[in-house]
Amino acid sequence: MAEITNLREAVADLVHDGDVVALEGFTHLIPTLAGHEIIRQRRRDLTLVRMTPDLVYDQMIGMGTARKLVFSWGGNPGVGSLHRFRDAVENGWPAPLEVDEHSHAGMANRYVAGASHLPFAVLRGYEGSGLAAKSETISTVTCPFTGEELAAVAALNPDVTVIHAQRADGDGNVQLWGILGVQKEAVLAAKRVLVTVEEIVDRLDPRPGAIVLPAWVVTAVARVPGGAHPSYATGYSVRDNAFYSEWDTISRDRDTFTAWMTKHVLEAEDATS
Amino acid sequence: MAEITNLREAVADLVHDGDVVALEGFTHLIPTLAGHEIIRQRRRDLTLVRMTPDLVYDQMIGMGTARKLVFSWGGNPGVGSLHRFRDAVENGWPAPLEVDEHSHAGMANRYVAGASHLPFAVLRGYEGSGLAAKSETISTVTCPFTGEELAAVAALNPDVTVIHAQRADGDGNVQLWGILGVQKEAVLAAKRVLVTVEEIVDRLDPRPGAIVLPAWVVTAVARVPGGAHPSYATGYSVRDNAFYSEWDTISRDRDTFTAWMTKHVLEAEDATS
Amino acid sequence: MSTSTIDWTADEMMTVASARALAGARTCFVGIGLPSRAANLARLTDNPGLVLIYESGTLGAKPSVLPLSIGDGELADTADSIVSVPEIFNYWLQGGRCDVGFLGAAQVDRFGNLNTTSIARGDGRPDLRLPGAGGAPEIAAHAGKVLIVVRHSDRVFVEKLSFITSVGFGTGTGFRERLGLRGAGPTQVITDLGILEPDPESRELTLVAVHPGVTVDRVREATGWPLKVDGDLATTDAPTERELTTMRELQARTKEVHRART
Amino acid sequence: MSTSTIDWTADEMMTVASARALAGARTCFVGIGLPSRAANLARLTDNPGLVLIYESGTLGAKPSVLPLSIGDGELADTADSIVSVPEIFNYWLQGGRCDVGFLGAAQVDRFGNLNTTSIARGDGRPDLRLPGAGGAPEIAAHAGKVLIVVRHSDRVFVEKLSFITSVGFGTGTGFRERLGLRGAGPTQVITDLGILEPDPESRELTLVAVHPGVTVDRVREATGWPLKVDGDLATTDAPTERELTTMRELQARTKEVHRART
Repeated sequence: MAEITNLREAVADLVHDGDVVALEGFTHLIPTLAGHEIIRQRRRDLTLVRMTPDLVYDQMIGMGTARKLVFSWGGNPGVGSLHRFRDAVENGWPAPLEVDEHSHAGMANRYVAGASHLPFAVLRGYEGSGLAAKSETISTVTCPFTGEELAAVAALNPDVTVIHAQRADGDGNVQLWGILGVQKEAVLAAKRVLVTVEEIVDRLDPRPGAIVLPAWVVTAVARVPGGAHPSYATGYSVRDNAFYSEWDTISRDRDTFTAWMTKHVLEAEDATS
Repeated sequence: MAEITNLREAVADLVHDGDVVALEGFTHLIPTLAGHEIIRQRRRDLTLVRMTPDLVYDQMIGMGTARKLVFSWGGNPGVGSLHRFRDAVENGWPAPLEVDEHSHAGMANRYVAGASHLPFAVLRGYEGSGLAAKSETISTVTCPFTGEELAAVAALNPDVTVIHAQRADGDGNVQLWGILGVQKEAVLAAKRVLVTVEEIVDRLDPRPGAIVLPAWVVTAVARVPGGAHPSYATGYSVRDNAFYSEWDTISRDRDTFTAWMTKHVLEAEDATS
Repeated sequence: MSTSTIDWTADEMMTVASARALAGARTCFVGIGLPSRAANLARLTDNPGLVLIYESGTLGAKPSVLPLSIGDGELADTADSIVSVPEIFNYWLQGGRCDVGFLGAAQVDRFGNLNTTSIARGDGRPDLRLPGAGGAPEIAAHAGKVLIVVRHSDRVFVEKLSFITSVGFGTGTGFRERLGLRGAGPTQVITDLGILEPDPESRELTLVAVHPGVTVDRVREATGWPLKVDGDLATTDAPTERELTTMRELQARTKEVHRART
Repeated sequence: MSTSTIDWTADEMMTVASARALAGARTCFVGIGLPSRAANLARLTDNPGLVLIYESGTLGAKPSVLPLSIGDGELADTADSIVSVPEIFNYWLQGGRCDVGFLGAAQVDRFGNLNTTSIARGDGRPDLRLPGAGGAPEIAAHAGKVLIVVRHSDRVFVEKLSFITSVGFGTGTGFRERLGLRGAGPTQVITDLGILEPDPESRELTLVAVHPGVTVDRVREATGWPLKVDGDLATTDAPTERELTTMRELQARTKEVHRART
């Protein structure tokens, strides 16, 4: 059953140096503050996994948390580049960043295979794309019925998956709604699961479009209101589009970035502990 | 876009002799009255597909509608045997019935492959079971990453899928909730789709646990209140458990069965046209 | 346990023993019928936190009456979450989220293999057609362990299955390992006469307990192969009053609700 | 069409031409940015029934303002249905439910292949890192047809891609057929200068229309390979007043809402 704890202890317990860590959330419900706590606790050599690495991964990469990135689209949505990600890949700053690069369809199916305890998933994908030749987690498989050749992608099973959700109850059952992305698969594929939530309630009232992740597939729940900012939590906040634009300026320069991170992350109180 | 029509015309248009037809519904929302209309219209040589053939398939088989059954569990839930199914398999009455027999996991994944436009699906299944040797739609595939051998099942793509749902709007968007079974997959795997509904409403209010099938994946919608009986439609009816028990008596004997079907199906008015 | 002063039937003893076998389990993938009755009794007695998973996609169902089908409204209405049938099999069963799989069967052999497909009747008569596999082959393979509950007779406990629908220990030692199966296989077969467990070495089902009043000879007569008996043969504790009362109330509620609804 | 008497920009012409290209389409799998702007303009003008599908899982989104990200709340709030990301790619895109895929790109070659991964800069400088593939490789493969919208320059329209992220017509005739791709591939590339279409035989992108006031030479200068020009070169109809007004109102609403929210 899920333990109700605080973010600092949850990260200390569940995220270790060298782990394969997925902070998932497709534009919506991105667990930003959990990423900040991982930075504050100076985790190193993480393999960061995520379909759409955005600001929080730019921050983690720029702060030297990651050794490798497994992803399918790494940009600042609606704005442009992730400058820290680019700097790491192009110039090895602050450290070289290995990449394993996929399409969205490939990444999504890698999580599906992981959640299904299968070693791989089959899709029609990567046809004619240069991606297949670049990745050891893309291969092919032949249909035993038709003889067709299809793409195969290796299962993803993170050591830890972290997601942000709207609510949990006191037992640690988690409820989320709105755009759900690949969170359920990322949770069920993981060995350990940390969920940050906007609030903890007595009872999870049924809601249209909501799913419930039972407490027994969640390792720890921490209350972190606003934990998705500048992403959002439907019913609690709206996307801070202005901050996504500002990030372009903050992150473009190494010193500006470092100063901002020092002030806003390293020296920030963990509001939740 | 879905055409709003009546059951008689929909079956006349969409279900043809020799078709592969799936009437899906996992205990809940079984499209019984659509099956009766198929019987009344004297369709022949159908390949009937369904995870859990129950009373309506017993009726269709007993009335000589089917040439073949593709399934994973063919019983009267909570009661016992399907006598018409057994009589067809054991004694060839009223006609021999070919079977392609799977496990639930295999059937579910066959629909998933069909909905995904893949020729097959991978699962860990049928290990040590005699089923694999009996079916041409079960094979194996080797993981290109780990070398593990896994089960493969051939995709299912029915000519027609028929489901029963709670509601549709005037455009033919369909809403269903409660136990959803494999209906979404069966719909998306099919070439043509008929949905019978309890009611047609102006607007599909969001509801907890509900999914919406957009009108553009549905061929025809027909209003058939009570169309799932003796199965049920959450929010509209409860399961008629007594009828499931009665069916055991009705169906045990060929003559009793035929008399019942003549009176209650062949000579019944199509209440919906 | 305080033994009940009231009478009980062999079927009741079987259900009580089955419910007890779920002590400590967190999640149970439940078949309809006897398994569902036992799992709900466990939830209402010693294992209130037991999560029931039905193949209709209901996670954490807490029915107040026994469902007659695997997809009764009662299961959906009381579930923590309802997921699709592909999801329940792929993410939750195959994904390794079910500690216990609870199955019935028409035939069981000495290695806990199950037949629910067809039974040879001989004399040129056609095979008797059974409902088929349902979820059982993958429950038998993937659940952390498997419990089997069946009424004891030599028509059920047979020397050789007419068909292997779901695998137990196959041909014995090492069989599951060679197939790479994740789950531990059938750890107990609970009947109306006693309890069988696989021998740790040979994996052959062995009588480890008889229910009160049942003799070993009676169990042997009802078993279609020469049944091995454990050296430390136990006698099952009789149902307690609480177990009996809870079970009977559950069944009375079930009967009443199902009568009222139809 | 009645030509507008008000001025318009090349970017506006591009968006209007892109929206017109969606006439008759039922479902469109939409990339964020220029494709999303054009698809929403189509929905607000000539194709009100157009179903917009975003890779965040929103089916039938009807945003009143343009989303800034692929997963804005506005898309979820106005969708007919929200499905998971695995589902949107497996059942809806790969399943063949998207008539049109609408893409942008950093580089396009003469066969409509797209690069969104990285760009070689030469001089020993490291490759310029782009965001990557996202949904594009499978949109390019599976959508019934693909529309591409990009601003025209010889940095975009290049002789040779630094990397093939998403395939158009590969090396030309027969390439898609050999790969067994379901979709027809890029049927139009719409830019701020004109419209290119694949030659029916060679599949090489050919200039079939220039926007009002644009010369062929100007398009050639902005294209990194010797551009072929169709014998029946057309001139695009200028934006109508309705198209311009609708687009500008949409953008004004967008600006206002996004300012108000932050």
